[in-house]
Amino acid sequence: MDYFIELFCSGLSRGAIYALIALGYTMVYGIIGLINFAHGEIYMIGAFTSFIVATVLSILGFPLLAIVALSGVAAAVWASAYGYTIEKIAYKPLRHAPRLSPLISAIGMSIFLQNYVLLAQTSDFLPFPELIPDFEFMEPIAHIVGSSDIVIFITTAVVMAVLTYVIKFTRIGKAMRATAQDRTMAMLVGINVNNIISATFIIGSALAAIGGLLIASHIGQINFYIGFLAGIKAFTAAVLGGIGSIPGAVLGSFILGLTESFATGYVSSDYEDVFAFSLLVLILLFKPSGLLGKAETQKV
Amino acid sequence: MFSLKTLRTGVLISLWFVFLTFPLMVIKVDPLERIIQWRWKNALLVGIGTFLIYLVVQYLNYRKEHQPPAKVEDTKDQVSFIHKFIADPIQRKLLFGGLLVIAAIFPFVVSTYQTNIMITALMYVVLGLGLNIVVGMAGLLDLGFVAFYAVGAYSYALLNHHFGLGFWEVLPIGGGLAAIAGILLGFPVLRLRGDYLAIVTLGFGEIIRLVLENWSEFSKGPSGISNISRPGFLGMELSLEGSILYMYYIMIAFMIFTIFVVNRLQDSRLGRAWIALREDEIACQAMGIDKQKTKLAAFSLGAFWAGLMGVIFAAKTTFINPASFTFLESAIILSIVVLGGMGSIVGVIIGALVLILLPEYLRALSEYRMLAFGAILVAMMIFRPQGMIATVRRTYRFQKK
Amino acid sequence: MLNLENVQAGYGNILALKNVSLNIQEGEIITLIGANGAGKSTTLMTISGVVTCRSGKILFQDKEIQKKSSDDIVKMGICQVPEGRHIFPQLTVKENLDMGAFLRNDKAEIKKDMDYVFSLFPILAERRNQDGGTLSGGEQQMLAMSRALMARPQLLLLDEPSMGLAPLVIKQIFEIIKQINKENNTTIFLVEQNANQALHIADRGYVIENGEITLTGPAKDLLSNQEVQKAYLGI
Amino acid sequence: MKKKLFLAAAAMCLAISVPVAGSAADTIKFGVAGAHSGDLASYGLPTVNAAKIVIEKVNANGGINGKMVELLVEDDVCKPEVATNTATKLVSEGVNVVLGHICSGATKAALPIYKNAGVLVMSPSATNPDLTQSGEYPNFARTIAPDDAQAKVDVEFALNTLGYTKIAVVHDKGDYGKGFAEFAKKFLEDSGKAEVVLFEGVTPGAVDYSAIVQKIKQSGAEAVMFGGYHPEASKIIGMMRKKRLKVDFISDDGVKDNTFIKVAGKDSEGAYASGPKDTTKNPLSIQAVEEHKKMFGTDPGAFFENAYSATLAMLNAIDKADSTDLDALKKALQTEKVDTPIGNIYFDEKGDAIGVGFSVYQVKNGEFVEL
Repeated sequence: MDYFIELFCSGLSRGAIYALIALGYTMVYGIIGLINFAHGEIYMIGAFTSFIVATVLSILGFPLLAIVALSGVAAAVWASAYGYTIEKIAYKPLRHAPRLSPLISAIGMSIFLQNYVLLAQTSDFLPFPELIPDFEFMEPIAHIVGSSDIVIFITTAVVMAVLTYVIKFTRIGKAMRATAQDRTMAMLVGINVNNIISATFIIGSALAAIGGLLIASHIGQINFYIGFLAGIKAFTAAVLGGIGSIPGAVLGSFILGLTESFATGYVSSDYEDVFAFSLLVLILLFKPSGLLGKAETQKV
Repeated sequence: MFSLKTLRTGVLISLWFVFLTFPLMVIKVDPLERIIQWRWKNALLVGIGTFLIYLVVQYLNYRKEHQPPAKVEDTKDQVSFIHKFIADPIQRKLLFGGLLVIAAIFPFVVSTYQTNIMITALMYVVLGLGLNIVVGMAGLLDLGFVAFYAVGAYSYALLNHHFGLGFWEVLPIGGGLAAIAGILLGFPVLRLRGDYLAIVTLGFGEIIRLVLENWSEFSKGPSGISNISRPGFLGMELSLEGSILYMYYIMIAFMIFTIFVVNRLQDSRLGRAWIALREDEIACQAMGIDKQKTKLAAFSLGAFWAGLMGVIFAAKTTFINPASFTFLESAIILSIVVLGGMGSIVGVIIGALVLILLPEYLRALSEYRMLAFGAILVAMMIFRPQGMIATVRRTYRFQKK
Repeated sequence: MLNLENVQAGYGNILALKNVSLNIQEGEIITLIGANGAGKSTTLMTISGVVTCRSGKILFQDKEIQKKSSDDIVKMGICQVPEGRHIFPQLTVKENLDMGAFLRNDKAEIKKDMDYVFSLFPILAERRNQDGGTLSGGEQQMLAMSRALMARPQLLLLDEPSMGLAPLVIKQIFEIIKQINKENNTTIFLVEQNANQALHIADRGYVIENGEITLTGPAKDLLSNQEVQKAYLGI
Repeated sequence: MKKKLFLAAAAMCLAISVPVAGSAADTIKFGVAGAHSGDLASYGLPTVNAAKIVIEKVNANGGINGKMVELLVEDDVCKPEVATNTATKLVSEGVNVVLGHICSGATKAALPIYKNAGVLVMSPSATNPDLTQSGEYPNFARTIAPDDAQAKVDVEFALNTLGYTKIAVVHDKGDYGKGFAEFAKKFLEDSGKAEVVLFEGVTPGAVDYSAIVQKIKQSGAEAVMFGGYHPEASKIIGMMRKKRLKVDFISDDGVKDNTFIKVAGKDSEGAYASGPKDTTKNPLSIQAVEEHKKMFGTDPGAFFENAYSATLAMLNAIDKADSTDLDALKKALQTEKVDTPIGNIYFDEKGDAIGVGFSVYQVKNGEFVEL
């Protein structure tokens, strides 16, 4: 039973990690219908920025709390700036292009950003400063759940609650939903669609950056390539839950995380990804738009 | 040409990029030695570089806008130069004849290295044409095409390793197995549309690779299979140069065969069914097209070509391991199809030659080549989203008597 | 109030509006009639700034608007109910109406306007918490018009409000168009294939063919024009 | 028209091929191949640096037998299919000897091409046993010991010195890591002294390893033997410490890298890793590291010393044989001992370096200490 709980907890923490990245995917997909392959790279850039800022601050002798706050803000600011710029350069000119063109552009952008960070910084793995210290009160259960797991989990929960509130009740959230559902009509009621799309990229990127900071601190290292696998997994999770749906992305992430964890624990970690992808295929077989996705209604 | 306002925007944009790249380009830290390196020169370079790129883009836009206003009336007849050129039967024969001669003597004029990379490029031409059936014609976005390539490659490697079967014997087997894999994948995913299909095919590609990686008893795992025989010529063993030459001609023949088949397919009942399916599934079903069979046919035919190329790939490198069949490979093949121009045969050929030869010739840039590759993909899509050679829709003209 | 001067616009290589000039005075109901694909909807989309105007001028209250973005145009008081309604399917009726008032900040006034449209279309009040996508065609049309009214437009562009609706509903809709025009002094630019109905409520009309205005005049004259009768009224 | 087109094409082809044919053989062409871009670049780039340092020094001293050494650097991204192109390119350019490739897979794919051209290849890092033991690649040598030798050292250490009876073997599913792990498992089982309680691969680059750590704990292993590279090793060991799992960690040469200690920090304390015998006190090694710091301003990366030594060994062989002929070079490699940062080495007939052995290290106070 202990073993089950341990695996369950690692599944949850893995799921929470995926969720932070998957939210950005799902928001961008929801609004412009694009699989933003560069999203994993935004996450990586967020992690790298927080690494640089945190290290500089710690060398300059700032206290831990200030380091965490400042590096988090810096990561979010710069990742958002990258997200905003990427949208303007690589996707905006392609809004009326054939459907696959933005996808290729996104793949190109992803390759470009990886190599940009490789050249601007280093190909080596770098130790990420430990921004989440071990909490004293966690010690009795530290063998099951670590402090960083808890922090990641709480962050994901808070982020999801705030995001749901924003999307449901605020002006910008309503504008986002309207733009996602009918872009032309959104323009006709006076929504500046370009600004809304930019805002979506900015919010999604900021979330990815926060994710980058937490995850890098959790596993203690970064390099320029960490975005790739994390991106693909988060994307899988987003599709699993029904891409375009925010609760769906979170649900999909937890299901994916738990599946991987239990597959590792009870079968073999050799095939953890095989399990993850098979689960995806299986779920889509029965629910072709994902768990919480809205079925595409077809007009005949 | 450049107004003051353009210049001011240019300065602002370059300042934005200086800000954007600031942490990554300027600061470099060593967390253990606790050293901070400030590379201010990079900020300057980014600023100037962005400004120059901005001016170039503005200049290009300016030229585009100030061209004599496009003859709007007859733009429908505006077809790319290549298509116009091919349309004339004599010119077409001349062109194809010329290309064939160039292809035939190519290996004698250039070094073995050039021939070798040309073989790779030709393989990607065929792969691109195969994927074009699935993506371009039938409109099914497949992000795991490389799985079928892997099936072909491992068929040859394993059959050769265990049973000593030769290249020509395995070629049809490899293609067949890949086609079967295509059908197996096709069945469950027929109901899915668009991006859901894309992610499932991506997953399928990863599953195949992971199984090959982990099931060591079957596939020798990550260490791969080495010493795969090169194709023999009438039972003779060839030297390395000879065999590269031989491979080259096999690939030329293959490419011609593929072009021929794909071309015929396009005009066949099946080809039209695919195109119709791509445009409107429901209308298609209403017209009595069997959606299932048509989609499966697209998957299996595309996979068949990937399987054949897989066999050739294994024979060419003589060593394969699962690392050659990653998602990036699928992405590159897809890029070939889209970059060249979806559904266009000429486009796919040019796309493959550009995308495969480009990184090879960019070797001079060494570590910057993947950076350049990514940038070129983005730039190509921005400036020519329909691909280098857009498909020409068949047009029928109403003749007034 | 609104002047189009030699407007050209189109999609890609196709020029849908070759040369369109027309003008609308304040308080009028103007109708634009024409066959399928003549360029009616493109005219409206160009006014709204969704389709770019390639040459010519569009003047609204003597200000050039052809270069402005669509949200700025809405801000100036031009609102459109596009063809096919374009309800936000996953927003509730109330949220759809809120979207109509997207650019406004005066909460009390918005509330008043909402009550006003509910009085125009009582059925919407009943369904206020239902998703827009679940409404019937007629209800969607009502919702679309109400949504446009929520912006308090000076000029309301209506694109085929009668399309696909039952005759009784059509009648009701046209009544309300007249009512809106009278009660709020809202200028209305009505695009219709149902030329008969449209010309009956309009003050003046334009006929568009192949992207060019071919005929114009008071609605009554057009109704009695033989060409119009033959081509659009089925007489 | 046709003729013109053809002539133009022919001229173009010639233009491409001319520089290749045109370069005369008055320099020694020293090829360096490996991953210089992509996710494995950190294993390939130090080799390029090593070659640059040595060759600059040699050329400054007047070259070898009056000939200057020319460096040809080519990227293979560690992919077999690219490696064949890389190899063909180097051969076309008339390369005399090649330092590389980095990954065993790419090396295997490239070797037949070099073999055909009679080019000597020496890898600083390709450890797959087949490369030398199969006898299929007579033109291959390496300055690193093969996986099986390494696994043997680790297993013996775990059994005899540490006396463990329950060991979990974990790998990174990669060519190198899984190869090592399979040998380790085989030796452990053959010894009859210990039980392999777990044999599994982890996914490199995964965001979290807590599930596998829980599984290790569940298996009751006293030690984890890990085959793979340092990024995964530091993640696993970090996660083990986070989950308060106190079992020993034994690993391979891919982990015996200072980056491991840097990245894993205090978690790495007490971990064991096998690596080439300690040469850090070797003056040549100290000198090599100093040279790297001077030229590039940073500490050298993975396989730097092996690459440095391989460069020295090959250049020495060319010098002694006064030729770049494969047979002469092989003979020189087998007979002429050479002083390198990894010791005074020569090569056996199969191409493995003699004098390169493994010892086990432990991290003590942030440094690898030979045991």
